[in-house]
Amino acid sequence: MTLPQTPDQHGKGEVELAVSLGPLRLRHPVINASGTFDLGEMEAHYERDFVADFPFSAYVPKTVTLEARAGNPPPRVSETACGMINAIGLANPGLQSFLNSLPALAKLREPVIVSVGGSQREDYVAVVEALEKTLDSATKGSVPQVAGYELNVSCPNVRTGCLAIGTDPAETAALVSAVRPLTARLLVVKLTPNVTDVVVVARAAVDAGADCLSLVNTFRALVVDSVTLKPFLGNRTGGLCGPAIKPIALRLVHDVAAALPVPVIGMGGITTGLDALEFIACGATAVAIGAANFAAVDAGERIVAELEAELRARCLPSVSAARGLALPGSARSARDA
Amino acid sequence: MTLPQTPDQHGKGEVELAVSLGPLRLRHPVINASGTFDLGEMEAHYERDFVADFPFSAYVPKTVTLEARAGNPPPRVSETACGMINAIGLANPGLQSFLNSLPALAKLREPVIVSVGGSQREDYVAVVEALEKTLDSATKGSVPQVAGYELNVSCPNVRTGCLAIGTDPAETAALVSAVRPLTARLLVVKLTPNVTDVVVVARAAVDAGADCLSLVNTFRALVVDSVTLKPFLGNRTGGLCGPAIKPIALRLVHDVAAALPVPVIGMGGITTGLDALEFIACGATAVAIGAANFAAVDAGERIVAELEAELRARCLPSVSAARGLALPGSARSARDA
Amino acid sequence: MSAVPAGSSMVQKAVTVDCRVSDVRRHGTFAVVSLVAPHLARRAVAGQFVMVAVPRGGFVLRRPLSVHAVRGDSIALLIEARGHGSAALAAVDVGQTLSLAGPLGTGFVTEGVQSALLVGGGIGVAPFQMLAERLAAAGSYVTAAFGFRDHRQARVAGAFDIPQLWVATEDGSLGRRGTAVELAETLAVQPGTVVYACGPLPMIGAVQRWAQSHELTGQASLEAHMACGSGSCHGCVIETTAGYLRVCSEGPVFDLRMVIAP
Amino acid sequence: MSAVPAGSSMVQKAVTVDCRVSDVRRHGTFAVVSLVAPHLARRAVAGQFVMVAVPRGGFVLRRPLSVHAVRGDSIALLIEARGHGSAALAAVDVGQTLSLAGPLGTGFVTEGVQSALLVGGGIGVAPFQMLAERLAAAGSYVTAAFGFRDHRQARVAGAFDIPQLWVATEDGSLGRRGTAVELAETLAVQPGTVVYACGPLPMIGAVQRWAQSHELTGQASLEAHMACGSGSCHGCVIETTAGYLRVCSEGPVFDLRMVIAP
Ligand SMILES: Cc1cc2nc3c(=O)[nH]c(=O)nc-3n(C[C@H](O)[C@H](O)[C@H](O)COP(=O)(O)OP(=O)(O)OC[C@H]3O[C@@H](n4cnc5c(N)ncnc54)[C@H](O)[C@@H]3O)c2cc1C
Ligand SMILES: Cc1cc2nc3c(=O)[nH]c(=O)nc-3n(C[C@H](O)[C@H](O)[C@H](O)COP(=O)(O)OP(=O)(O)OC[C@H]3O[C@@H](n4cnc5c(N)ncnc54)[C@H](O)[C@@H]3O)c2cc1C
Ligand SMILES: Cc1cc2nc3c(=O)[nH]c(=O)nc-3n(C[C@H](O)[C@H](O)[C@H](O)COP(=O)(O)O)c2cc1C
Ligand SMILES: Cc1cc2nc3c(=O)[nH]c(=O)nc-3n(C[C@H](O)[C@H](O)[C@H](O)COP(=O)(O)O)c2cc1C
Ligand code: FES
Ligand code: FES
Repeated sequence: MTLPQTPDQHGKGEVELAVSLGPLRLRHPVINASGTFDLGEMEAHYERDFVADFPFSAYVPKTVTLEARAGNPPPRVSETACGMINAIGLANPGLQSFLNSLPALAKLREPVIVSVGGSQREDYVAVVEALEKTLDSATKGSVPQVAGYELNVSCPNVRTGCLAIGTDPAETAALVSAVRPLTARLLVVKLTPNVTDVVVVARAAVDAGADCLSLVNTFRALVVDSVTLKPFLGNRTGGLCGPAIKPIALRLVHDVAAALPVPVIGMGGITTGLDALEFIACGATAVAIGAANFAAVDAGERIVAELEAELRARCLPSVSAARGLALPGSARSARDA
Repeated sequence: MTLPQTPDQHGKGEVELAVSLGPLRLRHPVINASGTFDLGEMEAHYERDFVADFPFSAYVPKTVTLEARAGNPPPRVSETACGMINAIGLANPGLQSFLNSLPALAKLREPVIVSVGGSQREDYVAVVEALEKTLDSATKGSVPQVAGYELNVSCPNVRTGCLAIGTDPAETAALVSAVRPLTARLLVVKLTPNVTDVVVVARAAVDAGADCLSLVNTFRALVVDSVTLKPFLGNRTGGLCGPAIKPIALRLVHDVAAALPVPVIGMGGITTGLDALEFIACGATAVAIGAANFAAVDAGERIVAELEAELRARCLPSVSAARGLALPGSARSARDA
Repeated sequence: MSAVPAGSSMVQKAVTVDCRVSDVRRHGTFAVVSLVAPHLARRAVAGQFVMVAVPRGGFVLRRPLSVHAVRGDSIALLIEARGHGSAALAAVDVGQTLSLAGPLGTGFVTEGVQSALLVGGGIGVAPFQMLAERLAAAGSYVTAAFGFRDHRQARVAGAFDIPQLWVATEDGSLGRRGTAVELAETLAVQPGTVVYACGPLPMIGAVQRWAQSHELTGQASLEAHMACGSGSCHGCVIETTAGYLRVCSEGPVFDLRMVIAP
Repeated sequence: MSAVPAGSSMVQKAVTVDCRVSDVRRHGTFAVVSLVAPHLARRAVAGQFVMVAVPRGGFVLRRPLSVHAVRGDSIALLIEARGHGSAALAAVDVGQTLSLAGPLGTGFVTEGVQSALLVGGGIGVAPFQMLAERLAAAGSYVTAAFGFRDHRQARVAGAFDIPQLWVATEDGSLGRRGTAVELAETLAVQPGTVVYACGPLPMIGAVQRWAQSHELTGQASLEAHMACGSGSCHGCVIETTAGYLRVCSEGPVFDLRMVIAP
């Protein structure tokens, strides 16, 4: 891990952190992963003004479903070796409550990417339609800048839909085809790692009109209660995330970025700027921070600062210069920079 | 994790550790995972007499292929968060050399399960045929007790065959059908976790005549070289194992054991007796120790001792009494014991 | 989700601070860890908790720990080594630094309480030192009934300085034989006494039934596995009469009647 | 695999032992860690290594470290904090215990060497203290040429006690400017001198070319990532003229001519 320590040779000049997710310009590549950073709650609990001083370059709220969902029975989370497992079950107050909360986000300077979930195609369609209608009719400044949607077809913790869609290329394509005509905004599809070949599903999504892919969602997993020897989580199984899964997530991002021409949002176990850089080297345009937000409320800005330092230490002038260095076609190496 | 500390109530009486893998009786449920414990090398390097004092209840040598394989270019291993990645590429001296090495194992009191790999069906067939012939014609005591075969259709580190077989239920069935008539010995199929639905492949193997299933092999993964930002391993990708993957492996073992009537050998990140017990609760009849052998040469016997202590602490009289407690049908809990 | 804040509403917002361990006292498997944390000492309400980073590799989540006591610029945590994380936390030494986020959660309501009965089991007793002091300072008459498994676990009582503190053990190896609730039963309880309960869910259930039969109101502090500790993840819910509520933000202190216990 | 043992064949078999840290000396980013390990002290041959468990959570593999020196019942390890694992190892304190497995691997051949030249770069110099002593004890005349990046890295030379020790730095900030090989070039080397090389692969390549041009034979100790450290896993191979060979068991010491270096 030792880089040449010659501070005189680098450290000079600006490092360009801005990236483009299709038409969407982000001031840096680090966004939050859905379900792991609730802006309203962070504002309510912490002294810091997270709206005025938002650490991420885009805000992805918790997945919204048409109806309110109470979620799965507890326990819902547990720690594992270098990871954590959750079975929240898409607990959320539902579409109407989300629409009501939009004005509270109006002051946010960063774009919002709305994560949408559901048990069936029609649910996703209903949520996107309702949002489009609300946004179109809203007076300027009364709602945040909603830049796009992330279709969550990969939550392993709900019994119907979601993962059943995301593991099936045809279902995924049908969903994207249904949503695509409803909006001109950025359409992201969030992929599951629980498949034999992620590229098949990714390609189906892109062919059906997705602008961007995000991955990975969590890995279906199980924790045994050490006292009773029964499944520990109320939902029996849950989804594994955190540093434990990073090597698998990197491989999946690498495979998708190598195969498809759309921008990729990479995630899975990122806790440092170097982790973020690794995803970028594997072809990610942006990266998302999930479980690391639980370990530290300032994870976002720390990772951005570290990423900048890592680029600087390698004499890489921009995030783009690092992008894809680990992909099959790339002859370049960070050593040449 | 706190169990009632009332040493007076338990700790008495014998705990039955023996288990049956079909016709094969094992003195305890802990075996080694292929490729992680080479008996000849352990004997050569360590003072201890591993043949006379073998820690596992069965010996699974490194996967044998028809021809010798040099393996993948280095680097081949790297550590990850609570895990490790390898891309050995089934480096092994080939069938003939394996046959020559059999007499050296003759003194081993424990049964041997020969792990067989290959790029195509015919390779597996040739290896099993040759072994059957050699074993049938060997004079008693001149070879070890070969109790069965483990068909490795799940190595992610070879370009052809193997994983391509194991991710395809039809290919898996065809392979098992081809090997089944050749031997009366225990036929184990080692499954890959890199599939959308492991039960589909598992069922194909069982329907085609497999006696037993073992899982998991490693997860396809990638490590980025932090200096060059290129893939670190010589083979670009490798297979992730170790504690990091344990929750996913438990879920897969749980799913297979719940769906199919054959015994399962569970593995993936086991480093303690409690880990082993968790796999048994998820339906495993035996468990295999992989990467933990690297952390400590005495991992095997420590895990057996810990497993016994964990059973005792829960007043469970035998391994069988713990088996399947976490499966859907099981109403019992270790608390009732 | 219709959030029904049942405990004292959050007065002060949380911060993340690195705090120096200034003192460690061990009582059996428990450790009282004092930390220099002026900010938290000023802000915390009894019953609130801090999310503490485990000072060892391999851990990804912080652990919620109640504020056990406030002493000038310092706060004390009372930690029982239960699993790997708490074992690492209970093993810290003077001079080390821990990262704390807090204060978080609702606290106990202590205003206008004439007589208070604190019923705790096992590590559940942790917040009661601070609670007893705050209640006493507000003029309440405070009695505490602590229940433990055995004399070994009961050693944690040594970490407390509450004048009217009674102890029971299930095996009778120290104090009265029985549970915390059975112990409470033996105490003369004035009408209007407010019951404060903290411990495993079955114990809370027993307190709930006992309080109801004596027509006493009460507050219960609950435990749950947490990820964020601040309302983001919905990981820490428990079942209440108002549906699933988050222990970290709608709790940990709930109206005793809301709790659904086995 | 046709194993061609190139270094001294393993004389004694390995054991796993818990060893107490009896002394730690720090030289810049390097630490010399002494451990009470009578068994290893008796058995180890210069050039052999031990597999050391990282004394912190989250690590699954041991780290290979050369035996730097033997002093009575103790052995010393010279550790550079490079990645997370070595950083944790270099941070140990006196009184802590480390788990060591060893001695492992082939050692350097020291018999019948009249004159020896030790060429090392960076942390590659670690085994040379023990080697120099064993050579000297066997009657060899020993010269050492160490190359470092800069004066900071060169501080590790302070951990050595070799009479004829020359140091170069690439930036000239300490000793001669240049590489270890360029430094060796300036030394008067007798015919028949045996070259011992240890360091990064490109440096080994340079030593190889230089030795060849001077018609000197030599031995090189190589590095590789290891999992088992004892031949089981085939994880640590390097490319040699005899194909892939395992650094842990066919090495780490190889005939200098066998190494295929860039
Ligand atoms: C609001 C609040 C305040 C708290 N205050 C205190 C306090 O002041 N002092 C204190 O010592 N503790 C307190 N706790 C509890 C404390 O946070 C946990 O006990 C601590 O996190 C234990 O974590 P661990 O890492 O040691 O154990 P883990 O390994 O995480 O397990 C801890 C406990 O969790 C349960 N658990 C986790 N995983 C499993 C599993 N697979 N099977 C079965 N059980 C499992 C078990 O009960 C186990 O004992 C509090 C908790 C909450 C919610
Ligand atoms: C036979 C032998 C003897 C040795 N003797 C010594 C000794 O005496 N003293 C000593 O200090 N060291 C010695 N080493 C090296 C030592 O084992 C390693 O430097 C040490 O394991 C570093 O591990 P780490 O955990 O700090 O770093 P890791 O985090 O494992 O990385 C260590 C090094 O590995 C490489 N690396 C690992 N992963 C990556 C990645 N993703 N990208 C890029 N590079 C990577 C880099 O070179 C990095 O500096 C020896 C090695 C061998 C094989
Ligand atoms: C508690 C929790 C809740 C989550 N909720 C959602 C969600 O609502 N929608 C979604 O798309 N992903 C959800 N995820 C998955 C994360 O967005 C992310 O894909 C995953 O955690 C991997 O990233 P990480 O390893 O950085 O956590 C959730 C993850 C966690 C831990
Ligand atoms: C270095 C290494 C080599 C392996 N070689 C083989 C092999 O030859 N055949 C095989 O079936 N599995 C092989 N495996 C996989 C293991 O047998 C096991 O399935 C996997 O490591 C998961 O278990 P663990 O987490 O306990 O290591 C290998 C694993 C490692 C780490
Ligand atoms: S712990 Fe995240 S909501 Fe309570
Ligand atoms: S490290 Fe396993 S063979 Fe060398």
